[in-house]
Amino acid sequence: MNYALLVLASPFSGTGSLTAARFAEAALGRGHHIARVFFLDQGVGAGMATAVSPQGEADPVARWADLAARHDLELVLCVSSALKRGLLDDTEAARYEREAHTVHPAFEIGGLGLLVEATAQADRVVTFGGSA
Amino acid sequence: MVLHTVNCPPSHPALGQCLRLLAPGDALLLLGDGVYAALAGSRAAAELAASGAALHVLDVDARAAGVLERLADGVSVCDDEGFVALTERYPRQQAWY
Amino acid sequence: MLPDSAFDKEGFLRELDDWSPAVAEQLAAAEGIALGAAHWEVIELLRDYYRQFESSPAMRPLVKYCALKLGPDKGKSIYLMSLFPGSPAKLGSKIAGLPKPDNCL
Amino acid sequence: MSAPSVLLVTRHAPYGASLARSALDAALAAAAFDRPPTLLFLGDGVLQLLPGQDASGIGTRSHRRVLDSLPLYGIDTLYVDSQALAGHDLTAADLPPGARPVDDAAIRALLAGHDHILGF
Repeated sequence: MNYALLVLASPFSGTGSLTAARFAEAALGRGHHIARVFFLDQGVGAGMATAVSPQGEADPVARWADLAARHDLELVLCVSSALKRGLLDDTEAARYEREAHTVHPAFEIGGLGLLVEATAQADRVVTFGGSA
Repeated sequence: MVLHTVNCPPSHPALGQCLRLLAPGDALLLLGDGVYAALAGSRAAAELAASGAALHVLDVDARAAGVLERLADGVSVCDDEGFVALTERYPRQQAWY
Repeated sequence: MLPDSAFDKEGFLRELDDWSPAVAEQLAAAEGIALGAAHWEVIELLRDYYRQFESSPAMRPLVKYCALKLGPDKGKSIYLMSLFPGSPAKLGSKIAGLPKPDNCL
Repeated sequence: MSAPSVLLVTRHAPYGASLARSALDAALAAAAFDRPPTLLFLGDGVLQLLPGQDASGIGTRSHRRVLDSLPLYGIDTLYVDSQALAGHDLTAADLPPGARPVDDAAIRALLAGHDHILGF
């Protein structure tokens, strides 16, 4: 089946983001396709290239990036959620005249239309929230 | 048929909302802090049992919380593959958190 | 006339409070548009929309709002395209001094 | 194959967290792409509908004002958790024109009756 995942949970609090990453891996392992993983609200932290996790603990950013590299997964950060949290790629950094590029290259920044499109194409949509 | 995932502690109002909106034939998967609702003898576990829904906890979260050894009867333990299998069986999911 | 520094790289106003009809002329000129009465009607409408809904419209609600306020002849995307070519909601909002869209749509 | 139906559930008060805003942005985006979702305001989500909001003092948009633009996006009906309304002593008179209070049975039918659910 074709899955779309919506990740609202912060990777820096609670388990939601890592649960979503493990879910994605397990779904692929069962032969499913993942159309897109869309990160929205606090979820966009998953793409923060400058986050440093304590040694010996899970690194959610690396976990997602590794998953994307191995399975050619499309990981999209909602642009408005990303911008206000300081997540900028080259394009947005130029657009808003900021120095820092803080988005991990495994992720792209995109509009909510990409969530709409993935939802329209998917057989299954699974939302991963965190504690708000 | 709806798969309800609960990712908040039992005192959170979302659990009550989930319980009142469970339909016969729905399933419930406890994740994150949601796993405490599966503690044997707890009020939440009693309410879950009374709901008649198929009850599941995610293994890693239940183990992390120390709930795995004190699991209420009738709650089954599932791994990530089991979570995916639930989404195969239940075509839509409502996330409570 | 506002100095170049009042606009960002994409030509949007940095401070929305700087907007005035004269600034709208300046913004429009930078886009190669000479504002006529028909343009002003839509600019005022966009500013009304923003006052009423505290958000900038996407194309579809803009067309509907035009139909509602200006009548069915003007509530058409082809009409708005003729005034603000390309992307009327975005371009019109820019000239009307509404917040820069975050490209979410 | 026709497009799947989407139910968007929004359960949080408008200003305490960004989730209500994110949910609304998602609804507006879907509608702007001609796929208007069904909206369900559940639990504290019904507080998003309170009239008389003025968020200028906290430096943000008034959520209710943005909600009022939904009909222009083609979303005319807002389903509202009647039990939550009663819990906050709100009545239909407080709600926007398209609001339709629904009981638990109707909410269950909404949950089961859509192809996908986006849970905010």
